[in-house]
Amino acid sequence: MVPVLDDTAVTDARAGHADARAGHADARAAFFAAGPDLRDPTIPAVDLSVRIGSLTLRTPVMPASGCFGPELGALIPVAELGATVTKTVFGSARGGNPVHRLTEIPAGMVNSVGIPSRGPAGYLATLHPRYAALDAPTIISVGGHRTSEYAPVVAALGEHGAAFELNVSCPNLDRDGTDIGSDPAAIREVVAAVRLVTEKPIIVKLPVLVASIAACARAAEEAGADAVCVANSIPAMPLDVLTRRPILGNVIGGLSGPSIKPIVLRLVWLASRAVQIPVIACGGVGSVEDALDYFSVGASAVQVGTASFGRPFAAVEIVRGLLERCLDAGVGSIRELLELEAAL
Amino acid sequence: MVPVLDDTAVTDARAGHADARAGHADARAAFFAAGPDLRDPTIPAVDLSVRIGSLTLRTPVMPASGCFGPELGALIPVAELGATVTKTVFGSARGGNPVHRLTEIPAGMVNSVGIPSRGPAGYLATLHPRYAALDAPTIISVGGHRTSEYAPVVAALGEHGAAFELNVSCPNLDRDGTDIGSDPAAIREVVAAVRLVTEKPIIVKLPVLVASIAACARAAEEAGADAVCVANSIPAMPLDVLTRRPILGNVIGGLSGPSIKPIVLRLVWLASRAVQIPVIACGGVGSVEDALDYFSVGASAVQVGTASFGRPFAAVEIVRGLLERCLDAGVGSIRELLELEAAL
Amino acid sequence: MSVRPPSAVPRPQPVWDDAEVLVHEPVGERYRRLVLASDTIARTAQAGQFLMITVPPNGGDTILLPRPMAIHRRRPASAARPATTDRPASPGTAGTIELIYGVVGRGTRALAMVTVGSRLQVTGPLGRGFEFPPGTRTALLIGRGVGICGVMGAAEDAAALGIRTTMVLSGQRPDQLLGRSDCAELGTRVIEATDDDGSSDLPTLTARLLADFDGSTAERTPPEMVMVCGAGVLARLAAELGAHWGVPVQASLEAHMACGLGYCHGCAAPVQTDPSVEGPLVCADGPVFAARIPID
Amino acid sequence: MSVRPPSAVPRPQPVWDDAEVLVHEPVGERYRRLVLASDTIARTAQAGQFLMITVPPNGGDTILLPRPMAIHRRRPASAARPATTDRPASPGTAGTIELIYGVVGRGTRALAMVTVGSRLQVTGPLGRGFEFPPGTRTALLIGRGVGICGVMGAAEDAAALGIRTTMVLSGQRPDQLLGRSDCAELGTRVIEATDDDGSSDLPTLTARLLADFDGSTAERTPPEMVMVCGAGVLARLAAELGAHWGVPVQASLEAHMACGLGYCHGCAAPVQTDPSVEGPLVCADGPVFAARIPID
Ligand SMILES: Cc1cc2nc3c(=O)[nH]c(=O)nc-3n(C[C@H](O)[C@H](O)[C@H](O)COP(=O)(O)OP(=O)(O)OC[C@H]3O[C@@H](n4cnc5c(N)ncnc54)[C@H](O)[C@@H]3O)c2cc1C
Ligand SMILES: Cc1cc2nc3c(=O)[nH]c(=O)nc-3n(C[C@H](O)[C@H](O)[C@H](O)COP(=O)(O)OP(=O)(O)OC[C@H]3O[C@@H](n4cnc5c(N)ncnc54)[C@H](O)[C@@H]3O)c2cc1C
Ligand SMILES: Cc1cc2nc3c(=O)[nH]c(=O)nc-3n(C[C@H](O)[C@H](O)[C@H](O)COP(=O)(O)O)c2cc1C
Ligand SMILES: Cc1cc2nc3c(=O)[nH]c(=O)nc-3n(C[C@H](O)[C@H](O)[C@H](O)COP(=O)(O)O)c2cc1C
Ligand code: FES
Ligand code: FES
Repeated sequence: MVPVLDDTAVTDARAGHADARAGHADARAAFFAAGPDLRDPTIPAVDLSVRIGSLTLRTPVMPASGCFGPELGALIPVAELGATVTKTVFGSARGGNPVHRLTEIPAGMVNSVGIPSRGPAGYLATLHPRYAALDAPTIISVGGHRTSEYAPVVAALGEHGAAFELNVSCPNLDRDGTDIGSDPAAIREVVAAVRLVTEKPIIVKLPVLVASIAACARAAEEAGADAVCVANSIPAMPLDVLTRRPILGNVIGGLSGPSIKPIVLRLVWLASRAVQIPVIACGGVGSVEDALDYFSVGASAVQVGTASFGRPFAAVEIVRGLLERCLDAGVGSIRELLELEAAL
Repeated sequence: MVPVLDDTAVTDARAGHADARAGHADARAAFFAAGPDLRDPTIPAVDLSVRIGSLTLRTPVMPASGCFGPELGALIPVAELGATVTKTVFGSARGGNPVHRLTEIPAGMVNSVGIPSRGPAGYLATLHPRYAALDAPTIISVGGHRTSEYAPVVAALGEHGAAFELNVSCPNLDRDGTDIGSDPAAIREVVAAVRLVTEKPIIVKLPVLVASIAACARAAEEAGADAVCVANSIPAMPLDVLTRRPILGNVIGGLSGPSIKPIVLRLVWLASRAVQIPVIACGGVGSVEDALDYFSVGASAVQVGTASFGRPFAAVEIVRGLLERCLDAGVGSIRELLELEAAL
Repeated sequence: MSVRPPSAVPRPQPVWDDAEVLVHEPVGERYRRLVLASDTIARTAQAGQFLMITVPPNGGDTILLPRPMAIHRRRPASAARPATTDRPASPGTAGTIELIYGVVGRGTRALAMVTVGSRLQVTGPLGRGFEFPPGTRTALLIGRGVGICGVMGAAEDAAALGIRTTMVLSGQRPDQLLGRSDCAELGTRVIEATDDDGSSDLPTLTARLLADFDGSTAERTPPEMVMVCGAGVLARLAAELGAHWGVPVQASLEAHMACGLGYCHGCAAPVQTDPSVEGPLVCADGPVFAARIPID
Repeated sequence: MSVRPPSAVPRPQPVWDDAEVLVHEPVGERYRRLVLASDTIARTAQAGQFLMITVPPNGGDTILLPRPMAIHRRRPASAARPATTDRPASPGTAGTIELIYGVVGRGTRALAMVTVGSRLQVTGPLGRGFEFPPGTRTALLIGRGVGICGVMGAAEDAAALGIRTTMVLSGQRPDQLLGRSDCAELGTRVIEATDDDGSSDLPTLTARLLADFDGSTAERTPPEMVMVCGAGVLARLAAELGAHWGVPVQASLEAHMACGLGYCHGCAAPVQTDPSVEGPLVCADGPVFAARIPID
């Protein structure tokens, strides 16, 4: 081939040192290109897949609800994730909470977005097609303020999505406003009703502030859930350091990020011992080490929330890190990797 | 007076620059000397006192249970505190948990001391006299693993101590091992039984992992408690970053320190709105700002736990800071100070 | 305040990039200038768009959320810059973007520690920026403090499009005003308004601008467009002037943000009328909105 | 391992102090030396006692729990030092304590940032240290790594009391051995035992010490006391030698600590026999215990 002095090269020569970079693609493009082809037969067999009921996920890493949008499809190779998870969809339209809706505090963030929603019809009309266009199964998160509100939403979403995640960290307006998910009986009602309207996998996402996570996880399992997700953000009340007034318009928001990890680790450990169905860990996962910590206490998959805001590629990095660890150790699965580690 | 060239001066002159310090008292002694005399009539009337049932505390700052010992009497001016609080006393002797019993993680510590106890008789024989010798009322913390176990301990402690703090963050062995304090009915039983055996103030110290802190606080109030303390440490499971094994001998421990403050702030706010009795805040208090944050959401007093280990004088510094703030603002109480702040 | 009707100009696809820090220096006492090498963003960013900057850990302190920052100046490397641009590229700055920020809290304090030669992760260009309707000939731009960075891109576009602009630079003291040299470079007329001499005072400034533009010479016809960055007093000023002159007003807003892309719903603007309908998202529907009513 | 019977010597009252950092420098590749001005502690500390050091924040990273550290050397300023002490005070070091520590985790990493001239908050002297029963004439001291700091105070006391001591300095490599110059200053005979040449290997070292002390000359009679710092292999060695020679063994242990004063119960030693009785507290009943059985 004859080298051609193209336009870019001319510009480079003219415009000084910074232009040396102009020819390079952005780091995002390089990240896309660096991804492993999980179907490449020359890669030794590492099986990262995980089953959630009838659904098999390619990899055990997915975003946390509310911390992902189809917008990310252009920024990260979504195909490397096990699934995408939507923001929670409610039965009726909701506007969400007043400003401020989020803030950062040391080792965590607190959000009181309040789950704005356009209802199932709005979701199907505007958001779902964009999720469906991504190369990963869509787990649709569903919420409600009465145990009776979940099944109609799932029914309305009908054949769309690959699985449903029931966000039961919502105040139960039929009772005293405590979370539906803090009451095993309410969890049972929700799951049993949803089970009647769908054969797709049901994941129940439990809250942190419960008397017994084991009892809540067992209630979900007994009522027919295919997995539990442990856990949601922890209700908290950040104050402005100067004015001492609540920062959030809603006064209270959910604390997420690194500072909740030791708390959620215990919950995942307890839940894993209480049920046979897979436990999906969610709370402060930002690195492959965090993921392995959760796998080591019994999780089958992890969700990445807060970490994605600062590092949109965090979840993909975790997938790649898991793969690399397995390849380096010469093992075929995360279980084997952990057994090897434990034997050291 | 004729100046006398004493021994110290001779030594100073001989032994080089470091000796210039030898004549100085240690910082502890200076701290003692710097304390305000709260009874000094020339100090404008600032009333920091707080009533817990029939007991009036000089100041609204006290240590958290397990984070104070009579050993501190020589290190800090205990007289400036509102009270001392003992480590929890159980009905029977307990050895506590295996090593490691504590570790530090970012923005918090996790302990699984497991509350070793020599029972009420052991407490009265060895520890209580040393508490009684301190110039502050002793609040005796009492624990149990059945709702029936608290009243006998309080009865056995009889006339000793100025008040009782009921630590209900203990697994209920009569039920499924969830905390007594996560069940309003169990709280009611405990408090009602203790009420029968003492007329001294009863403080109920509630756990964090409850479905409704308001319901728990109300249960305590209705059963006759004089105050609630919100809250205890949050169960967590720290893993060793290298080995991924649990750090604590007991696997699970209680997370305390700065990282739990936004979580406990919300609980104190909710509890303060739910009950008329005073709410004592406990969780991540280490500075006068932390204390004022809690006062601003409704607390009447604060307890200082984790912060005292690194800064044994933290609680006393908070008392002095509160006094100074009031004096600077020319107000007579913390309530007035906060009103002034809020008006800005 | 409302979302403007869709524009004919498509929005650039945001990317994230590990951009080299070329310049990082104080600007006066209160601000810092950051020049980053990112031709992709310099080339595609539209006036008034912003970045999300991932702040590196400051010692042991990890900053989780990226911080939104306006793109103060775009200096694309290649000829692929807007066809109308004919200003000379200063050597060594081509392929770069410039930001100016104030150190206000944990995140910006940590950002201030970043050293020249290191790399900063940025995502952008983001949001919907300022747009001049085709045929616009004159515009009034208004900025205060770091808000001046929010409208400087509009001054750049105006210069490239041959639109005559006046920029109100507002701040506490004259020595704290940003953007003087940028306006000089871009040929933007400047009106300074500061707190210390009362010239930024709302009635005073309004009267001055009205007198300035409602004069009788051709030079002094009212602007065909008002663009402002920031809520509060200046946005009210812009809205009042726009109403007085009967010209459209575009206002850039701020909000606490997590994703900057439109999916976290952290940044909804506080203009909900119906509690079941969310306000527009500052990051995706804005940060620039059509301002019809004064905003507080 | 057990708590020794009460001693006739009363324990000093601990204080906390804001001690000026006089020296803070690397010692070899792995350790750092810290000399603090605190005459109160230098004057009162007993051999084998320790301090709790409050570690200042490292950038944005706050260290909550103080870190326990042995007092490697005590250099009181005034004549109020133990009457038997007649070694000369090196000028400029009087009224000081010296610590040596390894950087292992968050706390010691932050400690390593402390600058000379700043002040460190320390609480001490704490715990029950090494004690020579009256009339002791000879002792064998054993330390490994920073554990050498745990027994150096006993070497100081021995020098002051005229007790003849031999100290085993153990470590991975000869260039990592601490305490050589201290032993030279104190007139303590040194036996080096390192991993690289196998001389720290348990059977090898045991044989060497037995040969060394069980020789026939008067110089070589068995020591009347064995003192060791650290659990594990060396404590086992000390216990075996003590049993062989029929002399008492004192061993200094470590534990995770919060208060260092005896009230938080974080540091109970893992020697519970009865589940209803707590093991002794390393901070208050120890760190030095009577070792009767080998400890793992
Ligand atoms: C579209 C847009 C463009 C911006 N452009 C600039 C600019 O060019 N120069 C500049 O100096 N500043 C700009 N800001 C404001 C800048 O983002 C904040 O000053 C910064 O986030 C403060 O972070 P902090 O950690 O230092 O402050 P902290 O108060 O400690 O932050 C706590 C939390 O609140 C958020 N927050 C606090 N103040 C603001 C604010 N004013 N706007 C948004 N979030 C806030 C932070 O992001 C963080 O999540 C812009 C904001 C937006 C939304
Ligand atoms: C009585 C006593 C005397 C000591 N003397 C010395 C000395 O002279 N020189 C020296 O280098 N080290 C000494 N140590 C050990 C020293 O305290 C630890 O190395 C230090 O606490 C580690 O802190 P980190 O934050 O760097 O490590 P990390 O592992 O990050 O600490 C996490 C937590 O575990 C605790 N921890 C970890 N390792 C130890 C340990 N070995 N002992 C006690 N707590 C630990 C820490 O205090 C902290 O609470 C002594 C320990 C004790 C109990
Ligand atoms: C901005 C934001 C929005 C969220 N929205 C939802 C939601 O709609 N539904 C839900 O179940 N959880 C929601 N969550 C909680 C997260 O899914 C996740 O459970 C929590 O953030 C803990 O994980 P992390 O520590 O990795 O962030 C949201 C969290 C954040 C930060
Ligand atoms: C070492 C340690 C021991 C504790 N022991 C007790 C106890 O015996 N009884 C109790 O009610 N709480 C105990 N606590 C909990 C504290 O009293 C307090 O509720 C908790 O630490 C939160 O406060 P903080 O963040 O200020 O530390 C203990 C905490 C620590 C750190
Ligand atoms: S910042 Fe996430 S939606 Fe705007
Ligand atoms: S460290 Fe607190 S009791 Fe020993």
